[in-house]
Amino acid sequence: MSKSERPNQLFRNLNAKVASIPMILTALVVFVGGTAWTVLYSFTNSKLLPRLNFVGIDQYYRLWATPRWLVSIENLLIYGVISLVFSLVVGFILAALLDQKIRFEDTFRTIFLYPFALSFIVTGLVWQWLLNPDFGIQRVVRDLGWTSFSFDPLYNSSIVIYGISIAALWQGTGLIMCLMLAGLRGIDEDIWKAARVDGIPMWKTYLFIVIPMMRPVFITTLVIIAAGIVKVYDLVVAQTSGGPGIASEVPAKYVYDYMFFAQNLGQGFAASTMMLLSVVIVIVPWAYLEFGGKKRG
Amino acid sequence: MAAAIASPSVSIQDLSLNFGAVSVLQTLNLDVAEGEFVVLLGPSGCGKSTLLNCIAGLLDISEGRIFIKGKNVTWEEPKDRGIGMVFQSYALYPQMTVEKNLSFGLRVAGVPKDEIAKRIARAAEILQIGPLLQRKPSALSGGQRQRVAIGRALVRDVDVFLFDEPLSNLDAKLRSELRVEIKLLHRKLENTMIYVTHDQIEAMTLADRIAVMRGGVIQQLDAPQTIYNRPVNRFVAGFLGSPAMNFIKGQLEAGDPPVFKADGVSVPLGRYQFDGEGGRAAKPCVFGIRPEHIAFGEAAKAMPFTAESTVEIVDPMGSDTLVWTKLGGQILSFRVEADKTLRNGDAIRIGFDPARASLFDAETDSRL
Amino acid sequence: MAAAIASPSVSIQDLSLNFGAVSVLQTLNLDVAEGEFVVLLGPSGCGKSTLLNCIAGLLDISEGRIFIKGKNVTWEEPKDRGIGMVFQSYALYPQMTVEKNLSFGLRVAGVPKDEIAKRIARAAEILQIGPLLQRKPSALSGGQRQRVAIGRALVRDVDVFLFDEPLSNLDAKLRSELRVEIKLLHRKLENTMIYVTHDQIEAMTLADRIAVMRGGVIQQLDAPQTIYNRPVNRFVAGFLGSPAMNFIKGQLEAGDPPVFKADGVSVPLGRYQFDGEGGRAAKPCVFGIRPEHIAFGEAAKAMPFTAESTVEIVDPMGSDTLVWTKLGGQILSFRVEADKTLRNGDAIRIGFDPARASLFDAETDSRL
Amino acid sequence: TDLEVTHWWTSGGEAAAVAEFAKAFDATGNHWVDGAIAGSGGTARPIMISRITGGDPMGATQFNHGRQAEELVQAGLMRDLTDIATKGKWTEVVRPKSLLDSCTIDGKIYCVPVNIHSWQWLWLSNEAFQKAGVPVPKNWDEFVAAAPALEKAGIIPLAVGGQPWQASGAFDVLLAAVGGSDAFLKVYKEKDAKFAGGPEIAKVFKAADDARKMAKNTNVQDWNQATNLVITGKAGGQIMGDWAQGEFQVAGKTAGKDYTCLPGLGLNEVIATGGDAFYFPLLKDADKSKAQEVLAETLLDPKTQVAFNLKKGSLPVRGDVDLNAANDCMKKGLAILAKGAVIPWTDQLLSQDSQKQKEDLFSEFFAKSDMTLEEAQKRFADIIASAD
Amino acid sequence: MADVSLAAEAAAVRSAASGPSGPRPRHVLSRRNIFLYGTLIVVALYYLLPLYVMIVTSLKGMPEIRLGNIFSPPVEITFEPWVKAWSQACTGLNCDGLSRGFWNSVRITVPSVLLSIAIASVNGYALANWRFKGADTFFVILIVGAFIPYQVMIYPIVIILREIGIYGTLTGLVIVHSIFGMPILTLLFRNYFSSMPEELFRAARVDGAGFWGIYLRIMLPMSLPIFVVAIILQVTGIWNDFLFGVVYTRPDTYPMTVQLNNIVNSVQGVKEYNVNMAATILTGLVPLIVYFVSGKLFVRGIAAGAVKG
Ligand SMILES: Nc1ncnc2c1ncn2[C@@H]1O[C@H](COP(=O)(O)OP(=O)(O)OP(=O)(O)O)[C@@H](O)[C@H]1O
Ligand SMILES: Nc1ncnc2c1ncn2[C@@H]1O[C@H](COP(=O)(O)OP(=O)(O)OP(=O)(O)O)[C@@H](O)[C@H]1O
Ligand SMILES: [Mg+2]
Ligand SMILES: [Mg+2]
Repeated sequence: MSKSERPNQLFRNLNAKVASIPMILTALVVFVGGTAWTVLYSFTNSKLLPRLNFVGIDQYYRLWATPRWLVSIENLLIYGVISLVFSLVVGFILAALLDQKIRFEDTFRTIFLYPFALSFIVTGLVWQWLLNPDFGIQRVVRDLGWTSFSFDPLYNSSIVIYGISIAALWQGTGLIMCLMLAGLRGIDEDIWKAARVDGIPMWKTYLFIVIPMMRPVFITTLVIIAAGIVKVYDLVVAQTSGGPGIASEVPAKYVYDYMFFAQNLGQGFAASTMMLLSVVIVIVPWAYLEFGGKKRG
Repeated sequence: MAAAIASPSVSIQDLSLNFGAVSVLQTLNLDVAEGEFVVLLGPSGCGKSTLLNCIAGLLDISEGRIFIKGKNVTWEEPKDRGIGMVFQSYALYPQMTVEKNLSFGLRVAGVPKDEIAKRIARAAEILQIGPLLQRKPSALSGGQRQRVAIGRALVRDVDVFLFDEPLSNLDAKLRSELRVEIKLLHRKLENTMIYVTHDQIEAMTLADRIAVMRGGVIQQLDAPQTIYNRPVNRFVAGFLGSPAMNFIKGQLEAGDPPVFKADGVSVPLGRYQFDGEGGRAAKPCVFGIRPEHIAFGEAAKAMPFTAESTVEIVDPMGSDTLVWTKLGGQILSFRVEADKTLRNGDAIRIGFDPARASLFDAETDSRL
Repeated sequence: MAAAIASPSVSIQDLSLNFGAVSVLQTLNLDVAEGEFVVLLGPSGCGKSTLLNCIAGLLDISEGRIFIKGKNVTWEEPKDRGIGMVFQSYALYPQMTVEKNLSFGLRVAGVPKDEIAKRIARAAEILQIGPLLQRKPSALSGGQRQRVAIGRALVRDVDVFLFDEPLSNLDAKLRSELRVEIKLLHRKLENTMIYVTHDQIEAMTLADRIAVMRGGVIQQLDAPQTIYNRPVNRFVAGFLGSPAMNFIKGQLEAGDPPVFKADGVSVPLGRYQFDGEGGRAAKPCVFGIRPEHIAFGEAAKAMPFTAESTVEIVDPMGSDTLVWTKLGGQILSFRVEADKTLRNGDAIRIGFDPARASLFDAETDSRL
Repeated sequence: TDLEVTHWWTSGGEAAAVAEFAKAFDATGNHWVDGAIAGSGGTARPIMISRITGGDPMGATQFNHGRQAEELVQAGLMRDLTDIATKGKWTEVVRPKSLLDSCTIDGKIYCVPVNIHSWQWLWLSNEAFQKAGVPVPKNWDEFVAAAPALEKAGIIPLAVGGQPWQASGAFDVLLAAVGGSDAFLKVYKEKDAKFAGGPEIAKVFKAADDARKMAKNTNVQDWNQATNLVITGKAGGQIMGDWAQGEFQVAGKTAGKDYTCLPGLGLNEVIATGGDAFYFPLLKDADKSKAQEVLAETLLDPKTQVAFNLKKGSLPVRGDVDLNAANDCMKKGLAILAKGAVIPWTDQLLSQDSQKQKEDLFSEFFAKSDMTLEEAQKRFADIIASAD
Repeated sequence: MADVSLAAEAAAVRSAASGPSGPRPRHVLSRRNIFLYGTLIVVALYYLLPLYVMIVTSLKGMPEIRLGNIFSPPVEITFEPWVKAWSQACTGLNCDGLSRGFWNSVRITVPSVLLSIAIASVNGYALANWRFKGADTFFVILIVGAFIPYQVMIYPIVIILREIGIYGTLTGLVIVHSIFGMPILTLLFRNYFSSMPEELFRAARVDGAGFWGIYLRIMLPMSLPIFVVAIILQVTGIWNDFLFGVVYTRPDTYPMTVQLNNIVNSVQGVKEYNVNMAATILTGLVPLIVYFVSGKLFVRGIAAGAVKG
């Protein structure tokens, strides 16, 4: 009878647990540990080096009184919505087009993907040129005779964040497309057949059958895009350095600038704690719904 | 074969299909009349699903044409062919509930809400899936999934239904119930049905005509009783019927009446209906007789042909018992009622009416 | 239920399983003897596949214990349980050829190469999949996939085989061939088999014992003939047999002999074997008689009970014909040979032996 | 002995300048292992700091002298150079003295200043003014007056690139030029917030407003793109440090003929002594420590100084060297230096934190034409108030 | 038999009536194709425009760049910027261009990509198929970790590496890459594996395969497309990484991006745009080649036909 006891939970799926040790260590030591460390030091006035010299919530107080931080948050929201929507939509459409058993699929795929391989340090410069009203696209169009044409998104404070998104999409959608393509390739042929017999138009098949089936892929994509959005930095630096003025500043740049240029770690940590806090508030409940509970996601 | 149908609902002409080097269907012809129920029967891998897929327009054919309702649909999209289909692999939309699975095609077609609800309710009732409507396919058992797949075809209002083994995963009770439902449905809707099955009872009870296929070729297309009683060749004869037809190899001897001879037995064929005159010539042949056409004991005495034999094996099968014996040195089985008590080694008398037998050329395997 | 088996090969004790709120198996007990062949029968969705999955260790059970070969394997890994399994959904590895699919388990177990080749050759021969060995599952027909799935279990040398509807997608001919093969294999290997099927012939011919399930509970576990002839309740009676048993509602009247009465009919039950004494008390009950136990015409006259009736529907089914008539105002079907010519409206005489009938309490549905 | 030296001098001229150090150091029998990391200090500094705090320090490293390395010193990670300084009589040779002050913490010297970079220059395109038909201005005020003419000729009067440090630097230059050295020191050294919010500084903001208006059509980011506008005559002028001269040279322009340079904007001819310095992390290895000493001496060696600064385009930190090879503008600078008209630069006076806040403010100010002077000045005063 | 020929005759009569027959024709210029390829080509142009500018610029001399139109083709084609970028540009004193760090980059990228993908795919597999208590919690932490800006973690990681004593080594760097790749990759694999039919996993368990057996022999071959995506992500990320490469190693193992950064990022001094462009394209070539080669592994419908239902 004693054998009927559930065996020690620790040893069930032992292999899986052993295999997960790197993940567990990373999660606990690096992410939890690192985050705790960051949060702790955000209450200090650390400058160049982290020092435990507590100043309460001064850093936060200053943070929220800084116009640049407020602008950054606003920009992040705009940029986030734009790049989320467009990279998902464009990425998926491209993947769907490539999935039509077309010729030269490899070539097209590589073309859409190559920007991802190029460092943004320089491609940012190219986009800066292309969007420059004096010698970029605007000039070309004007030279063609349309003299009132105006297209200077990087040099106009009110739309600069949209301008930055143009290059962001150029660089990022290729990867999204690949992810989507991988997802599309996992779908059973018979489902397509069933939908064809049911008389469901192609786009509806994608929208109502295939996309929901690709839910896990979309979640992955969503997280990748969202993480990219929250961390966006290079893109802005390379194109506008946050300008004109502070019109295209973003939170990650604020963090970086204050940690390393301003040598005010405390302020940088406070800003990154705020970023993390908002991420946690959004992600944790969602992640538990998505990944916890049910047997299979 | 029946005469050509005047205005067939589905007409397949010289259809061929290859998967790369593998040729699956070969210049296949099939006419299905308006409102007819045709069952495709054939061994696993003979191309039944492939044929259905071709009719549905889901596979690009290599040659030939397909007409539905007199319209050449060879190059049409599946949705424009007016068909509904049940897939052997179900192909349910995994993320939709059962209800959504059923209603999706209708909603896309713009059928009004209450009409959809009505049709779903009806299908759910027929298929006994009412309580499952809100579940997703992954939370269903195999049979439940199959029923949903049938339901998805049923709710569609189309001229031609294609069913690929729709009942294979269901229990006998449900199967016979659904069989009746499908039959009734067919009577009511009067639509054309092409139905793949492995179950002979299904084939026999449902079909107006049965097409027996083998290796991508239709061997015989006829009414169930004809196929059962007058199979055109040995393959068809052997394929239908369970337990299978007994075959006894021997020699056809010309004469009046011609006689079938095998090791120690000679069966006069006066009552046998030959297929034309040519068949009467002497030649090696195979004599086929179904187990249920063999009488035993008292009943055997009344038969035109009788013989003595001994019981070799007794195989109870529930409602009846299969008894194995020998005739002409070759194995023979016949069916008796389950309560007849027979033992191995019992001496018995068997008999049959040669009119119910089938005679095949030993070389070409075709009916004599 | 049979007495506890001394050293069961598979023993399931108080097994319960829930999917969230849905309770699929409820305190289920099942002992399977060493080398026994147990068939699970039951309506679609009753939990047969779930039970197999629990035995295999693929689902975490909610309560209870599972022993295999006397060892508590409740928490063991599937691979440590010494089982082979055929899945209802085939579950072939899509990226491997048929051959690789078959050899995978053996290669994992480190069986020598030539031994693997031998076993595969044998399985391929039995299952007639020799020419398919180098194909991938996606290039196979439904039945071919199923055969590969069976082959994958066959090649393994294990004590317990779990088969989940292994023959459902095969044609009758192949099915009966494979049925024989499985039976032979079982005789030869003498391993324990637990086999889910919908096919009653399969169940009757293969099983040492049949477990009839319903809603996650085993209703009856007994030898096939017992289940068929003496079902413990109305569900089991109705579930087995095709065409299904006839049920006539009426009243049991005490007396010696007790009598069953329904609208205008009274059947003396002198020859009926009651389950204990309690059953003899007067109460509403249901009288069940199988179609094949109803005699007709001349034969009917010899029966202990006879009645006059008229033919309502005639349903030819190939080897026999099903005739529908009425008894006590309720529908009754019986089987006659296919060549008997009956027409709707014909007046006929039917009869049966009450000893072969089953009587159920109208309230509890259990056998009297 | 191998000694790894990290720095962020990677462009052509800078690298050539570093090569001079390396050559001199190698000549002492040691070996200079180059650890160049490009980008501004923002890229390089976290790397250097990580290396030092991660327990894998390099032999020597560049910082802007001033307050950047303060904490590393306080944490005891840097080497005290006082002995070497005393031996080399640095206090006497290094000029101006403020340079060494910034290396001194608690009376000990921790770094070796190697050059002086000054910000106070207005670079003007002679060609642009010719086109506009006005004479080349001699000071800021004339320049402002000439702006409308330039604009009419389709020329951007003042080029200010989009990077924040350019706007902020331009303001500081204006502060020293328009406000005067005292005002500059009062604001940045004494951090007198009240003064910063007061009327004198308001004048500076007025000038900054002029600059903002003149610069509003600049559509470039990088400072050298802005310089390029001046070189090609598309812009009238640019406020930029002495490193801009390199661009003119590469483009084959001659000072005086093609372009004009006005130190201190022609108003207040002072030079701010920003620049670079080398720090030496504390090493355990005795050999390397020895090599550090040698390197420190080499860096300040007169010959090395000349060779280095000529290539770098900056001014040497020693007064006792001979710089005949210097060009026009550089000589102007040297002369001012010799007069002692120097002020410390913001690097030395303000923490990086305050600097950054200032950058944010001025880049916003220059980009947003609707930001009022009052608001800008108020925020400026706030920054000064909280500055350290 | 007579009937058969009759039917055949009837068929022959009807087939004389014209109508489509045989395989569905594929019109090269069908509406669908025009739309499909049209869209693809237009989009491809948008993607290629910056590349065009980069290539054109990299083939011009500096004076031409200073004056000219960014779209105009080079008047005088020069490959000097390419040569310079590859073998002459200086990192401080070492003037051997990108070639200097190339092998370092390879030595960093190969093990980092392999290790990070190996760890993450195993994690994803364990999470999708072998769920154990608490696994989800760690996973959620990991996902949140994906949102932390790298820069914030620099110091804590320095401390950790210092404490284990692998600061400044290649091993340390490989571990750092694996750590930062882990959140996204684990998510990628977990979600992909969990969309695979569970029956396959069950069948393999019954077949006696253990944790690793199933992973290596069943899951891995079925998930080629997602491995391609992972490879694309990691090769690009690690090859182009600059921050970690320089913070966590020593100068003698600096990757080539350090040189790229040096060429591109000099704040004070002349910007050689042509060399910058050439250097960027050169640096991007390795990931590009990886994309193209691994793209072949995007096999169509791998799971098709595996399972019924
Ligand atoms: N994941 C699940 N969540 C909820 N319910 C489930 C799940 N899987 C199965 N079920 C339900 O459990 C019951 C038993 O399923 P099971 O697959 O064991 O049936 P079965 O007896 O094998 O039926 P069939 O003969 O149709 O294959 C069914 O009613 C099914 O709907
Ligand atoms: N994609 C493919 N490539 C090559 N051969 C294929 C492919 N699909 C099917 N086949 C082969 O074509 C033949 C016909 O297949 P089909 O699915 O039509 O058989 P079926 O009659 O439906 O059999 P079942 O009753 O077993 O479902 C089979 O022999 C099968 O192996
Ligand atoms: Mg099939
Ligand atoms: Mg099942």
